[in-house]
Amino acid sequence: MQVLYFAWVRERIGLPKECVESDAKTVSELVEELRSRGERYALAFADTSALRVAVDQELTSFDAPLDNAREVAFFPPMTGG
Amino acid sequence: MQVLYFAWVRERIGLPKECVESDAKTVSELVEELRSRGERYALAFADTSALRVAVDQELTSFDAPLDNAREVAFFPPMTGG
Amino acid sequence: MVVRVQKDSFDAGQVLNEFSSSASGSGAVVSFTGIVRNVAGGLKHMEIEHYPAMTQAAIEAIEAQAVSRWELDGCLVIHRFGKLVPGEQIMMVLTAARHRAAAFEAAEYLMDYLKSRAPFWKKEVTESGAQWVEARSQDEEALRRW
Amino acid sequence: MVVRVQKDSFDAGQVLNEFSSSASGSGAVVSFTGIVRNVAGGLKHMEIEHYPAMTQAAIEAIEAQAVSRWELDGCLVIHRFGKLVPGEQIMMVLTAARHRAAAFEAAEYLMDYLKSRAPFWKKEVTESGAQWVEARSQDEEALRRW
Repeated sequence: MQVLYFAWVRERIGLPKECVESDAKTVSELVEELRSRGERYALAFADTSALRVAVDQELTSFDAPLDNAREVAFFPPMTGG
Repeated sequence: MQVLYFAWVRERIGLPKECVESDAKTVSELVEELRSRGERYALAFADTSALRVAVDQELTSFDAPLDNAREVAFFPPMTGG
Repeated sequence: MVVRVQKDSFDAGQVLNEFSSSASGSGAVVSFTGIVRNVAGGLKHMEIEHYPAMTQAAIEAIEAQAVSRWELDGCLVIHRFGKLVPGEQIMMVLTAARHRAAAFEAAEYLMDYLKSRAPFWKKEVTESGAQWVEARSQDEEALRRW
Repeated sequence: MVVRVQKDSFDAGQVLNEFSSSASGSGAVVSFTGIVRNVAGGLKHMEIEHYPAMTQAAIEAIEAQAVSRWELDGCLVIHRFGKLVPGEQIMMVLTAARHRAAAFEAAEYLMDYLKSRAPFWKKEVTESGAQWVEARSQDEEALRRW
């Protein structure tokens, strides 16, 4: 699947998106796998309560199933308007 | 004092303003005097709950004193905006 | 705090742009434009009567209340009188503030008070005759929230 | 129901006039314009990042909610991304309805949801560095009233 990062999540991880092979069943499981990729990831995902997630462009929660998700995006709370 | 009429009050009475000599102490006393001027006035002032009054260009109530008022205006509830 | 009571039409877009430019430093600008709607039976035109000696001061007093309740960087009211046809703009309220809540609340406050406390009266002229618009009880009730 | 997500600036006054013309029959048009404010320390510019694949659909979903809750004759959202300097317009929301209450409420609803549910992130660049704007707790709380 494609994993996208925005705002300071993108900056901490150091890239805007990447292709990730994963058998994670939920967003949380995917986060666990990403954390193990190294310090930058561990730092970016240190506190998921400060993060938001969208699966296939729909806002959802960290316990959401991934099913056949093609795109998962992580970002801080939005500050539009 | 000058007495002004607006909207349907003006139309019922048939004039926009007139000079009135009166010793009325309150707006209500002035209304009583005006009612006695004839059918048009009696009709216009039949139900004061349907009317609003301004004394010297300030909205007020029918029991307000007239003191040395120079201008009293009667009109229906406003419909601006 | 500006009030314009006028017979002539105005360009709402131009008013908005000029207002926004003058309220520099604001993060939020809210505008309300009131437009003559058609009515059942077909409106030929609307006539707006007002009380010239009182109108300007009455609107200024409403604006002063708004300015005392919210931190505004600017506030403008335009209200027309005379003969207006459907589609024409009757009036406009603009507010500017640092944040959106103040700008929205002040604009609604101004509208609520203009509706029921500024000395204007509307008359609708249709094919079948003319009649004065009656004040709506909701408009009086709207004042209670402030 | 129109959504424009764009890098380019826009003329708020022209947008308002075109919107009002297209929403004929409405008695009430409300507009909100968001403007880049200066900040303590001096803002050089602001950078707005967004999630292109999601933004349009997310705003359309917010508009659809507004349209289902209020009887609107029209609704338009413009939101910019990229680099903006103080005084520039970031975004605009417009609503048209028969009566003012619906137009005001729908505009506030749209703003509240755009603030916290549309995928935009603001970064402020000052002389002393750059930092991401943090979401305000009031903005999250504002959603509870709906």
